[in-house]
Amino acid sequence: MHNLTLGDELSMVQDTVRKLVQDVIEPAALEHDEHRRFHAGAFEALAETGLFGAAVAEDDGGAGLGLLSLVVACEELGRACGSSGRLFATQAGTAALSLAGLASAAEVLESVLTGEKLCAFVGPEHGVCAEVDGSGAKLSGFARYVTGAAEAGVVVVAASLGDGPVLCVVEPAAAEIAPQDQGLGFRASGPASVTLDGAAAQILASGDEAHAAIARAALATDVGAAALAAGSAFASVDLGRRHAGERIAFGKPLARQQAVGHKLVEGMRRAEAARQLVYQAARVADGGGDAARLAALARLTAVDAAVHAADESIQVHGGFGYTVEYHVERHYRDAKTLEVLDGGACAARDVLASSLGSGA
Amino acid sequence: MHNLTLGDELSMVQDTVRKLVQDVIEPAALEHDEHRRFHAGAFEALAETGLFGAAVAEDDGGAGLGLLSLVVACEELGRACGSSGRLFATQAGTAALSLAGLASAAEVLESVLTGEKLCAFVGPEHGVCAEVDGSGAKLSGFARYVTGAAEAGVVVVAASLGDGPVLCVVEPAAAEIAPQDQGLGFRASGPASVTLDGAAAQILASGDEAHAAIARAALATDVGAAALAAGSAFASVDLGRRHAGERIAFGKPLARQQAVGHKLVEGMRRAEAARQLVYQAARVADGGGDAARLAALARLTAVDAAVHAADESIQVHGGFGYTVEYHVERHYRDAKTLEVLDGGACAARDVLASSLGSGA
Amino acid sequence: MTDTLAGTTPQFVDFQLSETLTAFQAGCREFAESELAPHAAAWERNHEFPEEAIQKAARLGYLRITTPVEYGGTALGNLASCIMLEELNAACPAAGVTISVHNSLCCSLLANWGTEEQKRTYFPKLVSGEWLGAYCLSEAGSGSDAAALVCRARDDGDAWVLDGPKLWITTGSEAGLFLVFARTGEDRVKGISAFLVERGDPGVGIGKKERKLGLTASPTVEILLENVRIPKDRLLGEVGRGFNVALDTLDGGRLGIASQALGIARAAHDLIRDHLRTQVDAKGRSTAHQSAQWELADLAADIDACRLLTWRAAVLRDSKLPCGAKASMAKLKCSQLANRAARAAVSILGESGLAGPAEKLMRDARITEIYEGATDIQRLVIAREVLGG
Amino acid sequence: MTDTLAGTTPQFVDFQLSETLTAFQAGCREFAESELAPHAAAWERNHEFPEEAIQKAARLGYLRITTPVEYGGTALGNLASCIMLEELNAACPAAGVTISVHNSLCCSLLANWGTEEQKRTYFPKLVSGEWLGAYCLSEAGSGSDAAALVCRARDDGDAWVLDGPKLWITTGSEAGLFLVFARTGEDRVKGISAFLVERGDPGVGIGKKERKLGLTASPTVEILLENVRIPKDRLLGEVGRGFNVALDTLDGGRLGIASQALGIARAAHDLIRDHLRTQVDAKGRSTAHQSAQWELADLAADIDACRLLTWRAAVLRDSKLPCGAKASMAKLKCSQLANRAARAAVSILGESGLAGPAEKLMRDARITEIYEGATDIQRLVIAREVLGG
Repeated sequence: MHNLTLGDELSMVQDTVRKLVQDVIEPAALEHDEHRRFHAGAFEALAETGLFGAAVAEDDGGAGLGLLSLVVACEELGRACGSSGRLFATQAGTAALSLAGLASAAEVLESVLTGEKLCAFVGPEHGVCAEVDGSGAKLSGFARYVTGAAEAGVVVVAASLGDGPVLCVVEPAAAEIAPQDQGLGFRASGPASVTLDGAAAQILASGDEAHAAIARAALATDVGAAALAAGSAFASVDLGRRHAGERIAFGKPLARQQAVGHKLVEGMRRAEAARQLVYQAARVADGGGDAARLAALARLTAVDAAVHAADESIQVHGGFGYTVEYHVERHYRDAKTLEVLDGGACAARDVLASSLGSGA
Repeated sequence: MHNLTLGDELSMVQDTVRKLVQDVIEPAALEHDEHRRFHAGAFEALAETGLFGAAVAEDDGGAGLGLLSLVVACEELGRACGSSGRLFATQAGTAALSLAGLASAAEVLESVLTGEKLCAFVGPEHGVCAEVDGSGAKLSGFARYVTGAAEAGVVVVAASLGDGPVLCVVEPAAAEIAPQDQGLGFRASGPASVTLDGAAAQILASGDEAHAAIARAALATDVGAAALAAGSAFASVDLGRRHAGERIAFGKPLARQQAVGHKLVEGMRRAEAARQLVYQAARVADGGGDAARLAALARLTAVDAAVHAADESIQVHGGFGYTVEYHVERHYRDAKTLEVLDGGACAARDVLASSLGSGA
Repeated sequence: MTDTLAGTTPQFVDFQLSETLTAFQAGCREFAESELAPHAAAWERNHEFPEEAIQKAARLGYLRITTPVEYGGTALGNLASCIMLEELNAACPAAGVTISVHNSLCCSLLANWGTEEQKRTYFPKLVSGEWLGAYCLSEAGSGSDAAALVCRARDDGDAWVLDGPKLWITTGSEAGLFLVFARTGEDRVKGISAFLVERGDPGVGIGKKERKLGLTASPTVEILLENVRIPKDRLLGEVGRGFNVALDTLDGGRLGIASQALGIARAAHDLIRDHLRTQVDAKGRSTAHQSAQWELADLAADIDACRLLTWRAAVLRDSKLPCGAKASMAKLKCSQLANRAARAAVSILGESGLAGPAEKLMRDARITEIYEGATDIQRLVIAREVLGG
Repeated sequence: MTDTLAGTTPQFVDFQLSETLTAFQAGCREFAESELAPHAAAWERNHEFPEEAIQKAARLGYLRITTPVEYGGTALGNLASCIMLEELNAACPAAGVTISVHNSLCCSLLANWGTEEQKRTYFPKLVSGEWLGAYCLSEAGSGSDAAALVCRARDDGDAWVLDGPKLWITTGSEAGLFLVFARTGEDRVKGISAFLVERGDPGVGIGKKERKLGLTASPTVEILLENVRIPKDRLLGEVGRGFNVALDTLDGGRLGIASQALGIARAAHDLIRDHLRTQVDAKGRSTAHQSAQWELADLAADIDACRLLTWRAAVLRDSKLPCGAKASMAKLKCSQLANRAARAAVSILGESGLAGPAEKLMRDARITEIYEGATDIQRLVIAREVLGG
């Protein structure tokens, strides 16, 4: 039904990702997650599709398909593998869109769009501080559970320099990167802590330009996360529905228990609400509007939906749901992780509360 | 922000309703509700705008603006006065759209579109039975809390005749109509019970034609209810925000309590999700797609949002919220009433559960 | 029923009420079912204060339950009070709150802070129900933030002169005695004193009556105090201790509303249960929707849990142990539950729930999360205790 | 600690534990904090069964708590068991479930259904911890619907021959004694019998080990039974009464998991509390987010309420009173609370909650809503009781 509103190009994006998911990503998702092993194959395959540039303007070397393309791709990835999805959202969304349009970032951007380098992004919520150092800067700060950092070829950092923001790029070797392989979710995404102890950095943007770049990153991060979570929520509902249709208890399929049906409906309801919000956020942004508020609402809605749908799907699965083979426990962990990353849901609510009145 | 996606005609609908709300409906909403008095002025003023035909095709004597026009109008009405909104949604949505396109209903339809007659609608959930009686039918059954029935000039009934559906029209005099003036919500909408004890009726449609007419009514009912509820949810958030901005407690505005801000954000989040769902449902329907599932999801989401937002807004208002002058208690009652009417949320979930798999 | 239960023999052993309390509970329920339940809807519809029923309650001793024996009370204590209030409120929350305010806000303060003369003067009228008590703390500008009150009490030599309106006074239009908190100094907290004001004192008037979502048979009014001149001996407690007097009511008041909420929740649960019991097939098996049965099960569990929370706090209070956070837990959880249960009753009863007892429960329940400390205030109390701050 | 508490003197008076139980609780907490808490994360990471700690627990008598005194048990009863399990599970749910299954599923069934000879044979090994007990009811096709089991027990003259795999057996790979439910007839319910199977019986094998979201230090395995030939006297109870034997574990098992969930919820609450306590300004005032403080307050109230529900059911069971619906209420509410509390801990601790004790609690908690009767099964039990069906 949703395809009614997707044009040819976005449908192609969807088809491309679906095929990749089917052939490369989904079959290996469980194994990489269970062994907390970076899913390099997924990243490489995604790089080959060229989709890291889908949302970037043509002038900046991208395909110019807007945030909607990020939404379409992330929803598909979120259905199958949160780790690959989170890597994609960071590379094609957060990193690519923050860098796009910055004259001094052209080289880094190209390595991001081609996938030559995996880009980790340290957001402003980590409070990294910059000091001017010659023509560059020195960065100090600490960030936990940074997606892809364990495997990064380049690290982009949103830092503050005095009162203002700066966007910097750091070589991984200049930072102390410690893989966090005991974490809750996105276990195949190479999460790591990043310690910056006077690390040498190149300043890509400062002042208004940095402010805008960081805002683009934040928007893309929220939209990507919301789409991943919406996809995850739909996947949890689908897994639950399939199990409930097959599993017989008390002489009939589980699905015919009203309580089971209602659980699945509630998951679907929330997933659909999240999807509509994230599509609207992307449409508004692509139309030139300010979509920050809608994107934040979409993310909150989608992450709640994903945690809820996975939780209920586990319950529908019974004991099976507690085991890794049925995938829903992975959705449960990844969804909850998405709630915490990038500053977390509480901070997002604070921001929305302070701007109450600008919306509606 | 939303107006970005409204065309000129829908913006005109919105402006018309807004003006009417401001001049006629809102100033009198509290009083009519409190005294459980039918809000005749609102109905007449709405009739004069010609908007009862907004969603009806031009061939059928309407303005051809589609369900989106119903959504736009109902959201505005829902912000101000649930009773007027519910009357409008029944007249311009449920009744008008069920009748539109039925050759034998042309006369009734005209009286509905002009507002010459207020039309009450007894939906299929009441299980009214029809028997053929000469060229017409006799109807037997009982329906509670039918919107507008106490003031109806005509009653349309979705009944069953043997195995199949029929759509009938009954003169109010042929039914036993008892005003229900002690009910929870929509107190100014003339709710009444309708007893049909072999009441003489004209059959407007039967078989597939009736099935389609009743499906149109159901879709319009859900879309209208969802839009009313979304509007109500936004209104509750707005009322709470205004109060929290003005009310000082412990030396600062209530709005600066994090818990208060988060309550309002959560209300806004749910309201926005509901709005996006109902707009999408209307867009899909207006594009010729099957929107029943989306409309049902939208209604569930919107009604939950409205009940929740009113509940939290009452809490933000403290003791003030428990009194009628602050309006939120009325939103609380009306929203909950909307959850129960037209078959109720539980039945909607049953239908969605039985069709799981057709969506997503 | 005249023996003092509190602090002597155990009231609650191995999760069973003592025999005395079990019998007391049965008596309360009988009164509620025969004298309140049949009339509650009509009182509500007509916005009619249930005066006669309150007088009957007085004759059964329900208006003297927190009053010491030496002043004509039964001093049954907090657990008995909670038991009684659950029963009364399950039938009629308007009567319930009237009695709760009378006992836990008015009589218990007089007992704890009054002079011997004040007690001898007022208790005879209060325990007999001749006078009902009202509690005048809130003002237009001070709700949760009670210390923000501005009503003035001026020392005029041989008298105090009180001036300034009080808002949201439960039973205000029906009461004979008002506990009034007024400002005797500038200090936000230490500038507040408490006074005993009689209905007949010149300058006392009834202002605006609130038009409310529910509890319409319990009048909530503005009390106008216009240069009300009262003798010096009407001061309750010491000058500047008014806020302490007010704080002294918190736990008892919260337990009263927790019990009210519990009664409402139970009534909603029973409505749902009775509705579902009618849904059986020819073999007597339930055909009730699973979703409705599950909701009923959840409510049953929560009602039991909330009752245990409430009774625990009451027993602690009867034992003179600190129970502030525990009373807040009871108020917090019971009031939320009452609202959830009443809304569930409306949903499950469907269109027949829109005009009948379910919708009244939903409207009545809503106030329990607001008065006697709104939900967030209860959370604040609990969080402070847990964090040790 | 060897005196029997159950059914003699009151255990719980005016919401206070008896002195004996208060001391017992302190002992359990000390053991949990010193012997379990420091190692729980490593056991979990390495999927390592905490064998040594379980042996220490055995030496403290924790594996004999439901066993009659005449067979070497302490027979402390259900309330004591709940107190103990809350403490152990707050530190290590893997150890907690091992001990819960051993006591409430294995030892209590042997006590209730075993012959004198069976008790004399097995209790010495069980109370000492030499053998751990496992409970083999579930199969691939029968979870909540236990009566759908297909594992066969064939009467072969002087022996029973058991055949068919059992799934999701807690402690299966570590146990010495298995209570096995198998089909001896076609009747869905009356065709089930219970048997005592030893780890060393030929044909008993350990199958697939489950890879789980949490509780990774508690092995959950398939138990393969391939033509396992056991003497006739290994039948537990009578032929065809197996389902009754299984039902007999319900209340005890549910109270065990309710207590496990309570321990997890409390651990999550304590994590949040300790985290927020670090957030103070220079004057020592809390700077913790209001939203986090409110969550903490809600959890504190719910934990108290859930504990009271659990203890009530345990005391009823100790008094040999019906407690089925009340045990289900405890299991229902505690398991939901454990999940909510653990998720809240992850949210409030933020990125530091993603890799540390909070996320482990979240993963461990999830099973409590599933095993020993999934949430909807508890609702079914309660609804039936309320509706009287």
